[in-house]
Amino acid sequence: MLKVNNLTISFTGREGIIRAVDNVDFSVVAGSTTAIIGESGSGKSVSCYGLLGLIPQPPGQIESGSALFLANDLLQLDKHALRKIRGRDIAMVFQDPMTCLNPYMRVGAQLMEPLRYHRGASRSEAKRQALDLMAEVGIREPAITINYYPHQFSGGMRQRVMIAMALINEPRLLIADEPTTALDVTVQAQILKLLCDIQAKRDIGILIISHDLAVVADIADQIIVMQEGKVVERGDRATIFRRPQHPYTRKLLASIPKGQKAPSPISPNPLVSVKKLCTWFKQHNETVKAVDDVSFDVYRGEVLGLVGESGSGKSTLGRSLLNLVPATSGQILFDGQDVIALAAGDLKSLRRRMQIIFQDPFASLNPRMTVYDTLAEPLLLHKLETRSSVAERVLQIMDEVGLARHFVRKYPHEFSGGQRQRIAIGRALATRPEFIVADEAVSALDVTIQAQILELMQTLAQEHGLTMLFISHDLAVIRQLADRIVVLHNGKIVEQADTTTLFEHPKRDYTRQLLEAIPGKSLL
Amino acid sequence: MWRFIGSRLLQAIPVLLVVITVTFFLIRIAPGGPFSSEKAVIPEVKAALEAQYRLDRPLLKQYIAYLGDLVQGDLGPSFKYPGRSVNELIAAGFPVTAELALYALLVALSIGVGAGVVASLRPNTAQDYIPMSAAMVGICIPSLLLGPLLILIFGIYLDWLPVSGWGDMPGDKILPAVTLGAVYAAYIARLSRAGMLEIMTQDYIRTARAKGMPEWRVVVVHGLRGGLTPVVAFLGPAFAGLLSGSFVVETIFQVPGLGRFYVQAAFNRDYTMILGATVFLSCLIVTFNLVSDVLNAWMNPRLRGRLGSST
Amino acid sequence: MHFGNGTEPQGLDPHVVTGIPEMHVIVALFEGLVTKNPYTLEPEPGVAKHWDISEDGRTITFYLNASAKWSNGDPVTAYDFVWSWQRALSPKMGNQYAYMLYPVKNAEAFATGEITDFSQVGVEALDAQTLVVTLNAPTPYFIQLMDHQSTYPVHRQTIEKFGNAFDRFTPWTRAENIVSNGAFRLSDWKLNRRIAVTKSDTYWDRDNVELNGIVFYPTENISTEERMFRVGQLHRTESIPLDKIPVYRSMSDSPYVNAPYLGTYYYLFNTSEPPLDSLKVRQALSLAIDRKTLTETVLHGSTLPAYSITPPGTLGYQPPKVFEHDVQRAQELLAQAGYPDGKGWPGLELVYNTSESHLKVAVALQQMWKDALNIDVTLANEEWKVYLDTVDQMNFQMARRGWIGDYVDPNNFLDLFLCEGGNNSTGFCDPIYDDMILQQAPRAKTREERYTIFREAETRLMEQMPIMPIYTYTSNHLIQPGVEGLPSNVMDWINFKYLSLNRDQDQGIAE
Amino acid sequence: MSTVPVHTLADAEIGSSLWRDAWLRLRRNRLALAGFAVLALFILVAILTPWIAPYDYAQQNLDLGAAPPSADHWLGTDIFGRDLLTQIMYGGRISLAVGFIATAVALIIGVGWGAIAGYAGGRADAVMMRLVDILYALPFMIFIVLLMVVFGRNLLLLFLAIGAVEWLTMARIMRAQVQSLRQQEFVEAAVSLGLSPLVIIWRHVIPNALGPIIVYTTLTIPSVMLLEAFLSFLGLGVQPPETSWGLLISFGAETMEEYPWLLFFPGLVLALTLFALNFLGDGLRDALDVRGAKD
Repeated sequence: MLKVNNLTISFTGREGIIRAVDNVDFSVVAGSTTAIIGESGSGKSVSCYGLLGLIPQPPGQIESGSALFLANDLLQLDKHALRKIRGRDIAMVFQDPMTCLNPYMRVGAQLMEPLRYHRGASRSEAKRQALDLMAEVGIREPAITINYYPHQFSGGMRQRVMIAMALINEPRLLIADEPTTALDVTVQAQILKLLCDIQAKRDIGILIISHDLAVVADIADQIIVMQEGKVVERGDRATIFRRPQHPYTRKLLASIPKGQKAPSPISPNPLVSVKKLCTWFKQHNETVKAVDDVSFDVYRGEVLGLVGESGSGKSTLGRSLLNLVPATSGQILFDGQDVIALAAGDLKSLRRRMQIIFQDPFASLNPRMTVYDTLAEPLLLHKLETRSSVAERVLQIMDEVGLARHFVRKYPHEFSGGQRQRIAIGRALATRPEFIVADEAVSALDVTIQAQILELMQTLAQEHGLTMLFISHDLAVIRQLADRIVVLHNGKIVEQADTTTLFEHPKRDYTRQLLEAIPGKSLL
Repeated sequence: MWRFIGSRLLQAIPVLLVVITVTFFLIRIAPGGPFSSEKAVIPEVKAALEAQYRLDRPLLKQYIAYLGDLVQGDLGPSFKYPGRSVNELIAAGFPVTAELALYALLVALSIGVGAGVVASLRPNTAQDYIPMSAAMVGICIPSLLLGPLLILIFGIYLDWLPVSGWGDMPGDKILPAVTLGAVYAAYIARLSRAGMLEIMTQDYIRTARAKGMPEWRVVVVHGLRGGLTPVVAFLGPAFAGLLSGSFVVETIFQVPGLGRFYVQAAFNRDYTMILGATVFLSCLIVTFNLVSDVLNAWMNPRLRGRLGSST
Repeated sequence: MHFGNGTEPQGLDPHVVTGIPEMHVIVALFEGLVTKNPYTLEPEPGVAKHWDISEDGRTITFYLNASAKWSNGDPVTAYDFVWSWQRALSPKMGNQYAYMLYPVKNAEAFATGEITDFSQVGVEALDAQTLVVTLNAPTPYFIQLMDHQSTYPVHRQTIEKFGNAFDRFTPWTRAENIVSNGAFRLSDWKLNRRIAVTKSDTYWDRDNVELNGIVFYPTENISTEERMFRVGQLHRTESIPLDKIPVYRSMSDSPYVNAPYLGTYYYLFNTSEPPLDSLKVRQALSLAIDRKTLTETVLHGSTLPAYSITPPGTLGYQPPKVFEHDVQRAQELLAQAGYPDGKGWPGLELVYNTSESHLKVAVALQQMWKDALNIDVTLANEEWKVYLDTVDQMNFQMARRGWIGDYVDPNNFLDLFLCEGGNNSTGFCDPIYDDMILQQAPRAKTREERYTIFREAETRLMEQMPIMPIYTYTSNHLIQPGVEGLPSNVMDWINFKYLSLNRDQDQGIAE
Repeated sequence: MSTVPVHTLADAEIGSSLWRDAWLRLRRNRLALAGFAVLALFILVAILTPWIAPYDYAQQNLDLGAAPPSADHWLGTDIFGRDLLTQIMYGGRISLAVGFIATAVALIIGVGWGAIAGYAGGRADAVMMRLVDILYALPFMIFIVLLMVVFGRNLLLLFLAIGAVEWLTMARIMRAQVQSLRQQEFVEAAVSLGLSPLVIIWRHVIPNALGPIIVYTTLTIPSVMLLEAFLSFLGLGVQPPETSWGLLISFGAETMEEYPWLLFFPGLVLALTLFALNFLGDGLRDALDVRGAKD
């Protein structure tokens, strides 16, 4: 149905011409799924956008290639003809359903728009179809929700809207670009299932793009692995997973989080003790109980995993522990001192001993400070180094977190996501803290990078004898790292057990659901 | 929503009270009184005048009396125009100024949004530079200069439009509106350009394109709404600014608006009129900032529910 | 007739308002006992058909025109005048022009509250058509005052209907309320926009009124008014930016009309403080400036050089000229005062209120002093009310000032500088001068004798130089061709009765 | 609140890097450099004016009057026969000083006030911003007249008066910026490091909020120059024979039909300043935006 040959796309930037896509071939057969796998920057998205004329030209430039779709070469079509195909015969689903839906338009209008525009459907006709389709993709009460704005939906529902919107013109080919990356694991599983169902029902071709082999393990027929703009390996699912040829493919497979941390001896005395903690917010004149009556201990030297889906209050809990978000009631004892009741001066000295690593390594670094500034700031603040000795210490930290020393004068934006997270880790470690809260510290990263960062954190935790609260929505990741796990749901603790027990004998339904949703179980 | 509006209005009360108090005493300290004139005033006459306007009482008593009247909506008699109350002067001037400001705002919006959007579509090309340079000049060319220039060109040399007046001759409202709107057109152009530039890189614009929407629809239906949010936020302060800043244009074009009354009052030390106009304009500014915030929230569905919690 | 009228009138109550724009409208709406011929400025009958002056000059009897009517049809009577004058003089009114009636016996005492019984004031209605006025002393210019707005009659019933008769702020002058007795009646008054008057059908001399109506436009901005005139929105304006004068003057069939005006522009010297306490310094300053160059270049000939406080030709009065432009003499005087070639000059500040022409004069003079005397004079402009305060409290060294005559008589200028003069503001006080003005001049038998005393007094004044006259005002008008009956006169007095529009030449100004 | 002295952090090595990098980037931006060159030239001329001006600025030639540009007077003369070029040169001394100093006053107060209000939030924010509202509402003219009466007239007062008005908008812009920055994780990270609020504002918030402030500043400077003319009419500001660009333009506007050069040349100089400032401001904003430098 779609056959792409010799596709080469380049971008003209300040550093000269960069070949983002280099001589790439792939095809999609009706009724089957082709997956393109690669890290960010591997050119996987660009090659798909290029087909549909969605890359800005300039700086982009399609140098060569052909893309036959239903007897038309997409690359030869003029803008107008291409636009007719977009949204009618080829539809797209994007990564982040929050930013990809127009926040200013009701979802109904957005759904109906392609139908009205491409097929000239009447308003009532379009609305009827939209309602049907919303029901089909599993949106409850479409008659009401059709008048909602995107922000009124949860992430998963939004992605269903996106899929409905893509399907509304009954396209022949659906391109899904990282359709589940921004979603919780349980939702991810549902969306993947939805895509499978639709394909079975409508017999359409799906081209799915992802950085995570585990995600596509259950649905892809054909897999294409891309690295630095080139296709390094291709083959059917079984071949790729069973007999990977290329080292890069093997690396991708190896990166899928699996295995479990070897149990380590745990000291009996807690470093952090949380007692009846409540953190409530006022919103819309209602009280949101983000953290509701939570009690647990973190023992010295252990890694405590905190798992929960978005909205479970896990991030608020992490921030409350460091007094970044004021707690409403309860006690947080850090080494015997109550963090909530401390005076500002004492708090400052305590802050040296407890640090946090955030999810988004871009947002958590001051964009206008170099690595040097970022790392030196805590050292000088807490008078751990003098101004003459600080430079040497900064370089040492960079060594520790695996950053080349010559990066010292660079700004965050000049680094990749993984490197940025290394800076953030370096900053957190600079004060030689005893306790670290890692809030979804690897969730924004590609799987390969995620694996590296997890390894780094594990190593550092051991070297420095750190106590860590590791927050994640991804049980597979937590299993790799944590000694014990706390499951949080709607601000309350659902279950709390050591890792082995939790995975093998989950007590609660909710925990079981989470375990079910771990992708790529077939691989394990 | 209503609670939000209510709390904002409640917050405005102390602001207004301070404004009134400070203004009241400020103008009394300022040199020159309402009755000083080039020909020396005989002391007896001056005393008689001051008695009629309660100026002979202690300042504090005057202040309390003023507040008392104010609560009843009475802004007092004008010093400069005997026989006219300040309420009456404001009632005469404000509709004109409001009309002028409204037209100016329309001019500013149509020129500003047009230029800003056009410029944003092809950034860093002539299509961007030319309207934006014009906007920059627009920001800095004072009405004092633009007004007479427009009059000379359109009123005198071309003889297309009247050189002054308001509602007396057809077309006499065009030049004042354009002159007053020009500065704001320039600001709006810059705001809408920046807003559109940001919005047009959003993911949902890509979605719209992926849906095969024609470019005009992408810009107008999907882009404009979000791209103009900063403009909407600016509208309240802008309208308030237009109302209180229309004096120069009103003078140049002989428009019988509130701005002229206000500035004349300041020059004449027409105490009650200065106070009355200040109070009135403050109320308007509070109102328009509020309207602008509500409008902004209304434009942005994500904010609609949140009005209750923000201040 | 479309009339450019400067600022918005404060009001239209003849006993309250003071400004020239107000006067223009009031003159169209009301009429006093006497009016003036705009060509000769000689008194002409107004409400009074004729009048007698007694032998001793202290009693004047006015005989009123029986056909003089208010705009509601009521006759204008002598009783109206008595009541109106009581109102004009009443302290509660705060009438700043009450002093116009001070020549009347006991008027001043009543106005200052010394007496409260108005019947003691020297005005009395013998019957509806006869008004007898008793004066303190013979006052030759008294008849002239009878066309001043503060002597105008107002309609008692109307005023009392809309409020307290002696309040300043009764709304009786609104278009829908007003009753007036002049050639026109108020038909429309939109604040800051226009005041329209239409020909009155009750006015006694209505057959001689040519205009159907007049529209007065208030405009603060002189450039705006000039532009309105240029595109034909106005028939007449007094607003001409200085630099436009040469342009208009050079036009063929020029609308520009320029004539002497009863006003003098001068600088006040604060004689109570150094360095201006020194007569020689004052003289040096005055002699050093070249008034002729100033008026011809900077002011484009719109004014005339002045060497005295009284404008020349005030009903035949010729002021003395005791000095002239003499740089050498000025330098000598300055050297004698202790500042040879400006050495040791302590500096001097000139205060003026913000205005384009004041600024230009000041800048030009500043440089003249620098060139001629090598002394620095700094300028300080002040906002109008601040300036008034400064001058009133004599909180200055040198200040700009102008005086426009209220009536055509040297007395109106010379009594400024009496020791107790409210507008003296110089610290100048000369008992002999006071005696000449207050005692000798009023007793003079003839006009010539009186003028001689004035001339002596003025010579005395200019020799002591508490002020430095700079120029004599002229009236500057732009008048569209086709407007007739608008002659120039030293009072810039308009009598709307005489006005007419020549339809042929009037190029289509929309009515 | 424990305050870390800023200087311990503003280590020459560390603190300078953003600014040094910005300067390096600025040097590569031609338009910005051109703007900078024009401003530098104007400032240089302004400083040297007493020595290089072709005429004495006060020297009149009343007989010459207003004359169009000629070989003797390159830009013509005003109605007093004074050389316009000289007037513009001397006017620049005043206007540039007023423009830059008054704007700097506004900048310091406005940025500080807005940043503190926005960062503190809650009640402090409400009170501080209501104060701004109040100052917005007061009759400006009366305020100026009073200032003059109380303090007399001098140039310093002029800077203060203008600064006192212009900082209000600066504060509002800054506050809006800070409010959105305050939510950012890197600010939270700074809190978790134990930095005091003032240091966080100074090191983490203000550098990231400078973009709109710089743009607004470049627009404020020319309008301040024009505002100076208005204040001069009220009596605060320069007195003749001294002059400023704002005054020259105001007077020029009065006679634009008769003596167009009296408006054209001062207007041209102001427009040049405006464009130079704008290019420099945009360049500075881009230079400080380290992120934009790469793509």
